[in-house]
Amino acid sequence: MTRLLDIRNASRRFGGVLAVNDVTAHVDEGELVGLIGPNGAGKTTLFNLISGFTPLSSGTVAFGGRPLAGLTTNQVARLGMSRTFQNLRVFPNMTVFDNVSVGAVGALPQGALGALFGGLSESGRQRSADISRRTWEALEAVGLTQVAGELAANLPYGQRKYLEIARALAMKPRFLILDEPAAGLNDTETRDLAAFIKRLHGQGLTVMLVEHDMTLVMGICQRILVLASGRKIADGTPDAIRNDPAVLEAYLGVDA
Amino acid sequence: MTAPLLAIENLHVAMGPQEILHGVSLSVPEGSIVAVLGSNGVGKTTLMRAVSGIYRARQGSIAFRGQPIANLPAHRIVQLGLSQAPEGRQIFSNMSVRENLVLGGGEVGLGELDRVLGMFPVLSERMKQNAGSLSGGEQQMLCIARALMRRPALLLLDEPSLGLAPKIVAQIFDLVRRIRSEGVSILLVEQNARAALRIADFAAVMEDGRIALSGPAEQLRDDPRIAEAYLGGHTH
Amino acid sequence: MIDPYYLQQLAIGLSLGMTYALMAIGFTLIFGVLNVVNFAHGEIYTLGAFAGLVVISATAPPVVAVIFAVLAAGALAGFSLERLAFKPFRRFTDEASLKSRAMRESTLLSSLAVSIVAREALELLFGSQMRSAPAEYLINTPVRVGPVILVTGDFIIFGVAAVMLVGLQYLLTRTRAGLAIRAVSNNPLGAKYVGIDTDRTIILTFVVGSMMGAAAGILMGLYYGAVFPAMGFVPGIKAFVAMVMGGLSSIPGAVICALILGVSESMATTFVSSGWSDMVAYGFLILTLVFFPNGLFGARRERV
Amino acid sequence: MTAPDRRRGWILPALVALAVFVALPAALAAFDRGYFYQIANLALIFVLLSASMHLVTGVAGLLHLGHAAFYGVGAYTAALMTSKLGLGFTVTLPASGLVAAAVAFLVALPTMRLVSIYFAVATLAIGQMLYLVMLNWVEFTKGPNGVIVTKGFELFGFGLSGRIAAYYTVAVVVTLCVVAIGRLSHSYYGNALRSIREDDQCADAMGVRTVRLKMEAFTLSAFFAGVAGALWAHMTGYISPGDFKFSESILILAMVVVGGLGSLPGAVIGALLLILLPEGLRGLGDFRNVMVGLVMFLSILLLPKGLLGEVSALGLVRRQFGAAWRRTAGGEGIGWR
Amino acid sequence: ADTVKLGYQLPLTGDTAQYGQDFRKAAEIALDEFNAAGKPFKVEIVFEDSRSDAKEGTNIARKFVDDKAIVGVLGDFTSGVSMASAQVYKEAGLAQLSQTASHPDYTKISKYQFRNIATQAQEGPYNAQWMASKGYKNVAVIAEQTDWGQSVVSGYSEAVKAGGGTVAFSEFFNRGLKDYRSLISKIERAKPDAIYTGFFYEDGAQFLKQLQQLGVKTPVYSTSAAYSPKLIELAGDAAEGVRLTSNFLPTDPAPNVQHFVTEWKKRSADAVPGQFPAQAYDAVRIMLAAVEKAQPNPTREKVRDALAQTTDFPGVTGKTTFNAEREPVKELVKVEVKGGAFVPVAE
Ligand SMILES: Nc1ncnc2c1ncn2[C@@H]1O[C@H](COP(=O)(O)OP(=O)(O)OP(=O)(O)O)[C@@H](O)[C@H]1O
Ligand SMILES: Nc1ncnc2c1ncn2[C@@H]1O[C@H](COP(=O)(O)OP(=O)(O)OP(=O)(O)O)[C@@H](O)[C@H]1O
Ligand SMILES: [Mg+2]
Ligand SMILES: [Mg+2]
Repeated sequence: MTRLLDIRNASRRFGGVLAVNDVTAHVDEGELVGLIGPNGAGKTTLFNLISGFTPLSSGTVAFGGRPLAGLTTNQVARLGMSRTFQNLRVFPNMTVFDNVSVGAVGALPQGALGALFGGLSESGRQRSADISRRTWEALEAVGLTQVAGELAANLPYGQRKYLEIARALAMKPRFLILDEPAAGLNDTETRDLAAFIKRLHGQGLTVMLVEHDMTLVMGICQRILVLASGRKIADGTPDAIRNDPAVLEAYLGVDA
Repeated sequence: MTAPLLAIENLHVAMGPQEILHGVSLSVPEGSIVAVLGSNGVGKTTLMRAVSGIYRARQGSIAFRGQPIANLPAHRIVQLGLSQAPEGRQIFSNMSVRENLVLGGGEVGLGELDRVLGMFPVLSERMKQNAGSLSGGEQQMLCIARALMRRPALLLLDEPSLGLAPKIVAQIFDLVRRIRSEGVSILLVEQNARAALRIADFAAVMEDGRIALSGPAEQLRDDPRIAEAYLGGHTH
Repeated sequence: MIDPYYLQQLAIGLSLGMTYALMAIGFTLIFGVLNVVNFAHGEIYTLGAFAGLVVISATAPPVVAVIFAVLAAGALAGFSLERLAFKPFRRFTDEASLKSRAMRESTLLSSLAVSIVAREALELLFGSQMRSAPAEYLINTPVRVGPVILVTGDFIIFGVAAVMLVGLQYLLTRTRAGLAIRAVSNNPLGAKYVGIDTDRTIILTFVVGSMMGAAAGILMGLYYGAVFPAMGFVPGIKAFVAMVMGGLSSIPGAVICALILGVSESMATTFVSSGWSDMVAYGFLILTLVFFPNGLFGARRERV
Repeated sequence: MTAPDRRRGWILPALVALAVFVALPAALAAFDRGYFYQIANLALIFVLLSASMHLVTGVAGLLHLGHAAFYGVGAYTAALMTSKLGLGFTVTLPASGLVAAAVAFLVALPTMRLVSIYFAVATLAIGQMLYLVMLNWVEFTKGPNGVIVTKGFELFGFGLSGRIAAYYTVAVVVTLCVVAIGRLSHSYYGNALRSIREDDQCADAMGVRTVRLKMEAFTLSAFFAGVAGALWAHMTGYISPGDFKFSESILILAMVVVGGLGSLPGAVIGALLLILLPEGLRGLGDFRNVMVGLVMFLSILLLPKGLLGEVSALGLVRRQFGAAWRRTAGGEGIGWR
Repeated sequence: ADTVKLGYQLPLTGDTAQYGQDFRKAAEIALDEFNAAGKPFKVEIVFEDSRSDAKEGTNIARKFVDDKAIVGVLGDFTSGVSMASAQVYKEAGLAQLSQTASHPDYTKISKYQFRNIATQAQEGPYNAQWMASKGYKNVAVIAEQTDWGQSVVSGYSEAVKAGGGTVAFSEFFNRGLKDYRSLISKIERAKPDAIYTGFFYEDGAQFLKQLQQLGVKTPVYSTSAAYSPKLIELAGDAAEGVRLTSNFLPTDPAPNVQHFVTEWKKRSADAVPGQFPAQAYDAVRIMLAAVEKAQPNPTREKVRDALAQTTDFPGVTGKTTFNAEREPVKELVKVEVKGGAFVPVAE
């Protein structure tokens, strides 16, 4: 298996807080990895480091063998890494279709000239058609085709979650990062989501997710990383993690 | 028990042309925990906002301690002793944790500060930090803490466990019980139906802007319909 | 020993900067709460000057009375402005509106429209020519301080600006009302949940900010001895620039940047030419923003 | 799409084209009033200005407070090329756009990382600085003396001096530009710009090159403003810095907002309204500007999303201008072309 | 025809409305007199508001051109708008007489452009000579950054140099500048014998007041554009000693001047008219005279020709003659502010 994401000694400091402290971890191609840890452990910060939102204080992150230092967020994204956000960030005043198409056009940029004269050339038409096809495919994957024409602001919460995922999928990423995808969903909905993520993974997508819902994490992840106070305290299979005393102490609580 | 602390009768709420609540009736007896369950988008948050006076009722009444509050402005309702830890947290991200708590105290002041910090020790370490830089879970705690600063008679919690670590979720539910034991009644909206039903005295299930089912919590816990729809299918 | 000429130019620059600062203070206060550009602040300033002038020419009262009249006019103007141009747009609570850019910018245009109407009305009422107050009210008697010459107004403006600044800082950080203002500016919905009367807080902010604007107007009117309907335009732009350069939310930052603008203008006149002086001021602004994209004293963008 | 659909999709564009190129000129010719031609041309020029600002302010959501300066750069380019080099409209028209775009590109390099109000103030400063250059660089721009533009409209040396010819020149240029702006804003490219407006950080995470797109939008809008400047210069025959001051930027901004931020048809309507209204109200004498202010106020009060808001405008464009996509997927979905 | 129409484009609203409003008042005085004089025809003036905006100015110009009854046009106020409108009048062949347009190229646009303001080609040398006669050899000159200001500086500087003097300091400021103190300190550093200034009364008042604040005693000279009672009203005693040229003296006992001053006072709460209203008054009367000369059937071309023949027109600003370039030749007088009033000086 090839190593897709390689994090070495990554640290990030905010003023006095060491949000991520000397973390070394990796994700292999085709894995489904969970990242858990107490609130404030630095999970979101680690995602931000990986996806180029926040610069590293020290250490390195490499994606597909390529160091990410100095790359902007969108460059990282175009390498094939897409993400969702902990607090939902859809584009509220755009339609569902247009929301998702942003993911597609991010991966297959249409320039100003393409927009102006694309209709005149075969390749320009092809590109538009590709973007459109990707958009529809992503919408179909999450089952939002029926509401493609709605404003995103008018969608209920649950559909917005899927919309965010669809937007990320429209990029056809190699690596998908989900920050708390099940937050705010009830058990039934969470179960559907788990099945959905598993299906994506089954189609060959590498996934890393942060989640506090243990049934979901334990149920679908092949491997789990645990952060606490910025440090990695465990890395192993769900069974190993479930019984790791350090994890029990820091995160799961004794009665979990 | 006499008249309930909070009584909602036939509440209708609309956003623009679209009606979201179509006649909700619900009451919270003094000293109890009432849980409201329901899938996404059925109108739970809308109900909570209507109670807090953020949204206007189109029709129906809301009474708090027998006093109608449906047409009071939001700040008056808070002053009557009805606090909410809202969905989306709505903390003051550019202000310090301390200032957030001070604001929560309002005219009541800082009398509750020590007790609240006792419940959330993490916060006392971050008093000077900007609330916006807290992690998601820390923000959630701040949000609840802020609502408690006024020592409300009725606390409205909109998905308090959202985004919290399992250990903290357990703590939060413990805390909810403890808050109740200190004489605060609680109206709780929760996705974590199992945990909610465990601590609640009464529960109601919302479907599409209406109350579909309601009754004592233990009764609903055993209701197969609930198990099917919200507890992931397998009864415990 | 420094050439007194340069000291004089520096002093002039600082005094010019002070005049911008005077306006920037009220402007920043209002902007901070609503996060919209209030195009009508310049008209409040003008209105303050005219109110003072009308009172002076009607009854020639003592200065204190003039100040009270101006403050009252400013308060009234701020109140009406808020009701007319801002309040109506808070009636939309559905999410699509709350998050729509068009809705957010609508107050920009409504305040612009109100400012157009106000300015044109002032013009119809008073004509567009420049007016001056009687000499005994003017505050431009020369004062020699060492090698430089200033006027009494410079000291008065400095004093008033300092009082405003300190007073506002006190209000915003130490009082409940000030805390409420900051809370509303940070998160209006959150403010409702903690029992803040947001409507009243916003009005209060407008009233206080506009009183400061109106006071600035009459002070500047008496300082330059010139009151006319378009007088708010240039200081309005400069105050806006100073506010943004300072980082929007920081009133002391706006004051410091106003001083920087004033000094850079006077230095540009000294070393280049008067015609190009604004060029230097704007160049400074761009340079500042290139290195400090959130202004000199601005908060960083919120975390993702 | 089925055949009848496609046919219906052409009705509105055809009507608009008919109005601009047949009905209006016919009406103008029937009245034979130079005044009407003047107003029509002026309105068209401001339609272009407003549409070009729509690209930056409406679609990409960047408050632009210095647009008039690029209009001025275009006008000065045309005027100086005519008066100093003796070149004609055929050359000056594209040159004006290109020079304005080049200037915009240069000033955009350091400033396009800025967001929200910081961006707005940077554009204000840029606009003011360009204005000061026009005013104070007397040796080159003739400063406040302005420039007399000795040549009117022409095409490869053929004069287009009659009223109808001049009208058609302006109408053709403006229509082409507005169609181009329409293609830019109603395409996947436009969606990428819109995503910057909605949430630039999130757009960035989707692989959208936000800074570059902002530069492009800014530069392109300056190009179209420059073209509008050339039209104005050749139309009036004399330009001076006063034509391009801050208040013009605000006027253009007001057009975009009154019409509806994010809506191209709205920007067009806004421009027409704010050019025609003050002329129409001349009868009110000294009160007319108060009335203009009041109308602006009422329109935004009653229609805070603009006369033709983005959502309805996008629906309209999608239905009528062929860039439609099917609501229900099922088969092969169609997207922006 | 029994009614002849004239057009007058001028700023009645906006930042320069104070000038346009004065022009309209002056024009109405002239028109009322004319129509009351029992002529066989009446004249009507159509006033249109240009806001000092070139867009509106050209719109108005087209409108006037369309109105076939209009045989002559007055205005605009600023040169920019006058120049832009002139392109329209040139094409249509309609005579345009501006009371203030001072752009050097204005009358070069076509044979239809006339103006009734002393040009700086005349005023500059006149003042340079006056100052030289006082022994001021080393002078400073400042002017507003407008086309007019440009002509002030060039007209004057050339004359100074030709007369053997030196211009120690020369700079432009942006119109409406409020704070001149930096500029004043800078001028003083050049140690000129006197300062020549090109400004209107608003800027002038600010400049003079701040000159006084900084304790500067250098003599100040200015042009007729600053000649307005409002200069003294606004600047107070800071205006004392300022010397400037003019061609209108409200104190002039000549009956036509006194008649105008009385009429003006009647219509403006006893205020005394300044240079600009007087120029507007004369411009309208010159135009009316041309219309009368073009009777019985005045056409645009006839009115233009009649205007071009204007010789020694006896106006309140002295006699006006249009030369071949349609430029006025005016008689200038020297004035000094003394005891809060403009007093003619004979030197
Ligand atoms: N921009 C910032 N400035 C200051 N402190 C920050 C900043 N961003 C994060 N932190 C701090 O870093 C720590 C880690 O935050 P992070 O959001 O990564 O936690 P998390 O593991 O995602 O928690 P949660 O599960 O609650 O979302 C927190 O204590 C937070 O307060
Ligand atoms: N401000 C608003 N504007 C428009 N529609 C709204 C608004 N608030 C809520 N809605 C709509 O009302 C319905 C109910 O929303 P509400 O937030 O009350 O649901 P909820 O039960 O709290 O869901 P969740 O579990 O996702 O929090 C949803 O369809 C939502 O889209
Ligand atoms: Mg997190
Ligand atoms: Mg909810």
